[in-house]
Amino acid sequence: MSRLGVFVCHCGENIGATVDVTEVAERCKHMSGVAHAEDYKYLCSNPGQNKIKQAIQEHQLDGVVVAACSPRMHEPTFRRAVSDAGLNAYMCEVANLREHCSWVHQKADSTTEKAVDLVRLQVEKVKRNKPLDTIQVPITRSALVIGGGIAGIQAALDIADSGHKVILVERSPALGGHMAQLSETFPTLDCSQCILTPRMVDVSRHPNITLLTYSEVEHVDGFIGNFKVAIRKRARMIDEELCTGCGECLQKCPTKNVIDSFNEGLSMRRAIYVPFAQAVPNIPVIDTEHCRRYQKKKCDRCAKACPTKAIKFDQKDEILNVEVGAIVVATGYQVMSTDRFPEYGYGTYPDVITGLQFERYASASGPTQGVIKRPSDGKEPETVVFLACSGSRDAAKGVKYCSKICCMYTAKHAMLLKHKNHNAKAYVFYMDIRAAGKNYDEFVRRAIEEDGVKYIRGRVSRIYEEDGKLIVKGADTLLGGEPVQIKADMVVLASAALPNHGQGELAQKLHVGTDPYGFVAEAHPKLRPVETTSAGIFLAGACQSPRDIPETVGQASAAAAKVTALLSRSHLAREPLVAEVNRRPAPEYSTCTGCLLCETACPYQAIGHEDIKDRNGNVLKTLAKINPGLCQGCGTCVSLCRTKAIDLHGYSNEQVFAEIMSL
Amino acid sequence: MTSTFKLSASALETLFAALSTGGWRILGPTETDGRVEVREVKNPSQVASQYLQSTLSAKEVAFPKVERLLSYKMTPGQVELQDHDPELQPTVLFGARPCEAAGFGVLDKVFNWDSRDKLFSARLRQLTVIGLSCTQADDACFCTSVGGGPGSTRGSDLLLTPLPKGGYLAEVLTAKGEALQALVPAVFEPAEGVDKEALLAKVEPVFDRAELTAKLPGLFASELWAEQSLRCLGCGACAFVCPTCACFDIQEEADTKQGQRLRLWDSCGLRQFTLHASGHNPRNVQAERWRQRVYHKFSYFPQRFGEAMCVGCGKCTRACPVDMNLKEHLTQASGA
Amino acid sequence: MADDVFEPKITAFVCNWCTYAGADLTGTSRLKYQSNVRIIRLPCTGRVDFMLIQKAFARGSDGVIVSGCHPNDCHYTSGNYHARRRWMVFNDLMEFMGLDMRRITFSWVSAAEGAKWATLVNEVTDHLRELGPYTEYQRLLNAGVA
Amino acid sequence: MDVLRNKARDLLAQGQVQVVIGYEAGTSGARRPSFARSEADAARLMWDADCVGNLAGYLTRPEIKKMGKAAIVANAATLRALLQLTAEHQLAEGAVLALVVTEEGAVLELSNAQAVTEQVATLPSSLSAADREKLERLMALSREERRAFWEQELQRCVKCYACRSSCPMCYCGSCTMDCNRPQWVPVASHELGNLEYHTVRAMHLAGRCVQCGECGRACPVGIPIHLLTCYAEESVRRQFGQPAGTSATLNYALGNFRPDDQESFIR
Repeated sequence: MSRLGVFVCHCGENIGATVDVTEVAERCKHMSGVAHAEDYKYLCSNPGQNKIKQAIQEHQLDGVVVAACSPRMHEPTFRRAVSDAGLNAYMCEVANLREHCSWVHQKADSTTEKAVDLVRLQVEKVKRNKPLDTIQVPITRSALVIGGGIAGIQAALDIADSGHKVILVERSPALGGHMAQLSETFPTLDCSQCILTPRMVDVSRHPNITLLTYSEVEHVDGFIGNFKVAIRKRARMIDEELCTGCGECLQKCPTKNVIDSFNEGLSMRRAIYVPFAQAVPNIPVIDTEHCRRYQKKKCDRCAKACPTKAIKFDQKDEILNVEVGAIVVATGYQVMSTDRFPEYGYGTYPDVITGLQFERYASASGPTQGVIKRPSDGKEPETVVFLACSGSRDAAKGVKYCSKICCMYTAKHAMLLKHKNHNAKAYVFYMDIRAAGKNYDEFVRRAIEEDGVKYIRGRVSRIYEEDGKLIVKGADTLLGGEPVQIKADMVVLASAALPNHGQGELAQKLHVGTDPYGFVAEAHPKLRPVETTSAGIFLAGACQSPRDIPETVGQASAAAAKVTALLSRSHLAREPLVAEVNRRPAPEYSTCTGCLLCETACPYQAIGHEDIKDRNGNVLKTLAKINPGLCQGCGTCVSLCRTKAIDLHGYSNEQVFAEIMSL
Repeated sequence: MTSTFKLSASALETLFAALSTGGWRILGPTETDGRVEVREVKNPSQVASQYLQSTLSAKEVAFPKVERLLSYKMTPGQVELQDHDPELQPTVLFGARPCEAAGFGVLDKVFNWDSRDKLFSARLRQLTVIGLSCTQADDACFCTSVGGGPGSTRGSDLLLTPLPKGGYLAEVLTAKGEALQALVPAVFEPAEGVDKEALLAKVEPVFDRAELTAKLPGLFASELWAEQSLRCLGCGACAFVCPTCACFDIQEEADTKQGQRLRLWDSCGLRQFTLHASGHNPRNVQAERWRQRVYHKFSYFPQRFGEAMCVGCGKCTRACPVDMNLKEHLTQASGA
Repeated sequence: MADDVFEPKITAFVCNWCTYAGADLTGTSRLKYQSNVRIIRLPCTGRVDFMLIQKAFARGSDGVIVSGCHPNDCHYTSGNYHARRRWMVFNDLMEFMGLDMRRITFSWVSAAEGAKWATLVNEVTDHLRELGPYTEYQRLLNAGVA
Repeated sequence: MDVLRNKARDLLAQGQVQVVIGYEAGTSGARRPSFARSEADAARLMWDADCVGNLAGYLTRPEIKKMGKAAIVANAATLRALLQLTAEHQLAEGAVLALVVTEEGAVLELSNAQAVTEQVATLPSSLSAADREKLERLMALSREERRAFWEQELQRCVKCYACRSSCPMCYCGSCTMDCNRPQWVPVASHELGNLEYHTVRAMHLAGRCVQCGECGRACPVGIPIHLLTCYAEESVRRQFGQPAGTSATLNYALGNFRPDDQESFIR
């Protein structure tokens, strides 16, 4: 027979005004197994918690039901109190009398009746609770960072600085991500490369960081503290040890017409290339899809030119198997390309470009050395129209969300144009100006007031070409929808930021959730913004949703802090609310039949199998086995199991059954 | 006390009408979709005419498949306990085959060998059995090997034997039978010179029950049982259709406020029947469970009560999904 | 509750992360709904064995609500998808067995849908009140016991 | 038939198998399971249109497993059950030799899952025309009529578990019905206990039932319970397109999902 204590909270007037709390406590005294029941004004307060602790001692209670606010609020508080009093923390359940009763019903007998029912439910449950111990999972004290943009760089540096080993995997041949492509950054207009390059160099020199560029995550197994990751290190065809980065090979390559993606297609590169001058690592890559050696089976000019014989044409992809305790996803974003906009010519007008392309023109290291030119004829444009919200906030044709960074960079672009060509005219079509952030609004005001950028509130309905000009037709909604027509030399689309290509596949490999747009989902939008739905996997930067550099860096440091906290211990304590396969005496061993139908149902691949063997090693029975480190306690396997061999601690069959039976 | 009469074909109508008027419940074999079941009937036309055996036995009448023994209610501080005392109606079981009728006697021995089983006895007390002799039999039948016969009077209060030209030969066998006769004395016409034996089905004895009983202790370790039971599925069909199987389980169905204790049919053929809480099962394989079934019926029970716990009705054989033929298996054992 | 109005008994099986939290939000938002429902908290709709629904009816529930995270929003990434499949078959089988499926409401209520929860409970309660007690099932509870 | 007997005799004589599970003449005129372990036993084996029982259930029994390697005279249902049992890790791949008697009277030896899979692929639908018609007739009824039908039928159940015992997929050593902590389903065969039992059984066979109808044949009181499991399996096939008993690789519809599974009842 249990000796349970029931503690009913008034929560001031919150529960007390609607539910007859004293009556509830009185009724609880008569429930079978209840040894003590009382009510109190605020149980979550220190005196309230002390009352619980005292009662546990005084009445030798072996289980506690706290009838108060939602367990999502104070369950940990009360479990701690119970544990302080010497009971197992999991011998405590919370009946939700506030959110599920007093706040949602009128004062009535039926409401008090419901409160009694809700307590009885938990009384019956807690009778079947079992003391549980936290699960200790050993931790591999190193981390993997996926993505070598500013988010990944910052996260890797912070983790490495705290003394843990980091493997930084970048898909492209060099670090830097989109930030390396940018010209100057808002709101300070400092040069992006100038502030980024030192960070990239720090990464390459950091003794705790293993940098794997031109590499991708192939497969992920395991769980928090114990991930096993296979990384495909793609063949660069260059021996990284031998290469000195002298660049001799680059000059000799006869293939010069490969579209340069770093320059957003605005220039051409060779088949052997370094993405940009300051690239880290400064080691070229042979693009075998375009290299004559691979396409036509001849040419070895680069190899001949190489003074250190670093070029290895027969290099193969390598699979590196690494073990890490934590993973940071920092895979960034991509922008919606111009061909997604039918009304702007479906990408057929060369002078309609994206913001990122504009960045490359404006960049001193870009294809035009910082002179803004237009793609069609290389002339410097006099009139440039910037279209904010190209594809963003457009449920019909684009994406529903605000891409967040466009307002600011559009102002910056217009400003840069004016700075580089004082006579140029800059027009910005916008829906709203979203410039919340330190010095952001000031920045936009500066563009308008000091640099004379013309802001027109309205959307552009159509762009077409006429006499070498782009005719931009729109309406000024501030002037009552008056039609506006601008003859422009160039149009820059602040096109929507999208999840990076390949992110869906990566999310699947990592078993992390994504939102409906495909961005990586955070564990909680407010309270756990840098954690994913999978324990031990964190996120940073625009892979979560579009964001600017300061926010990205801040978040990367936050993720790094989470990782550091995780890796600072040798073992991880996890909530023991996990599923387990039962054991029975021989000859049954378990009611599990080993059908393993549960295996595919587990969202975490936590179910494997084990053999029960006799002394001579003969297999007597094969059972499903649940890895408590991987199991997250969803219970999907439990409800699937025909022999009821799997049960879930904290929500066991007996507990749930008793709850139903108490109604 | 046997006295023999003749009943005309229409006499049953009169009897049924009188029973209904007298507040009796009449149960009889009915046939729907080829399935013969014992159900409540109002007049003889509802009774199945040409049938060999009902699938389930009539034992339900005295030993229901689910029966409440007691119930209780819990209120703060106390438990209110209530013995189950069903309101029983005087009942006539019409058309019980002689083997089935004999079954009640076997059950009575089990339920009442020392302390009397209140519920079973109460139900039996209310029961009057009108037996119906068999004019046909099938391969599964072996009543004559276990002390019965197609016209056996054992267990019947009134036994009817169909006459070739309609009507019945009626044997009033007990006081309960006499009470029936007293209800409609006019329809009981004198009968003389009817050769009952000639009217009955022929069921040849296939083994000697006493010899078998004597032999079984020596066969306990025989491979025979494992051989016979290889195809046995381990279900409870044989026991649940059996007129003499009396094993039951007691289950409590309860919640936080109330509960009831139920008596349910059980079967030694089921693995769980002997499963201990420790996980040990003294009858761990089907061979042992099959042997138990045979031994209980033909060794242990006869040693104790002097007769087999089997009436040779063959229901188990007919019900078995894999043709575990009791007659065949017993014949084998006799010859072993 | 007036004596002459039938008050249905409703059992709700909800997941901890969406519907339970959504029902919390109903409370925090002080939205009112009828008090007939009793919530049983489970980690995930994936944990909802169809036998739980069966048992709720066996306990005399007039209606059952099963609710969890919207597709794609499962805290455990796919528990609700598994649950959905199970319900699809269960629903179909129950139809075939002639059970009254108006008595079971499956729904997705997110942690942000406090108002939806209130509306859902009110609608289900009103509907069940209209349907009356689930006598068809409750008759079974003592049927077949001699 | 002689071809089968000879084949069985040879297999036993050469020690390729230690038991041939097949059919023999029963006492009631029907066929019953037979276990030939010697050359003499092989002469009892039979094959004809009456060999309808699904024998695959015997393969998972400890008594039979102890005998050694088994060959099984397999009709279509037995073959399907073989595949499903292999998929559910109850039979090791290649552990059983399936003997299929062709219409021409020849005996095919199917020694591995692939051979069985290919053979099954040539077979017509697993749901018999008669059962399909029964399902359709029931579905054409009103809900209340269906309820009345099943209520009438299920109240007759005595919970002898012949259905469970005869089902090749009910191999679980400890069934949900045997679970008493908690007692999910009442042990009693009262109406609630029966309804719950048969619902659970049908749900547990959804996506696993090979539609052999063995449970319906086994029922001593003649309840067409196989219609429940057959329907549950049909429901899975219709909604998810994953038929049981067609592959030795596990493809359990209720252990999988598609994000775009289409339902019409979730609010």
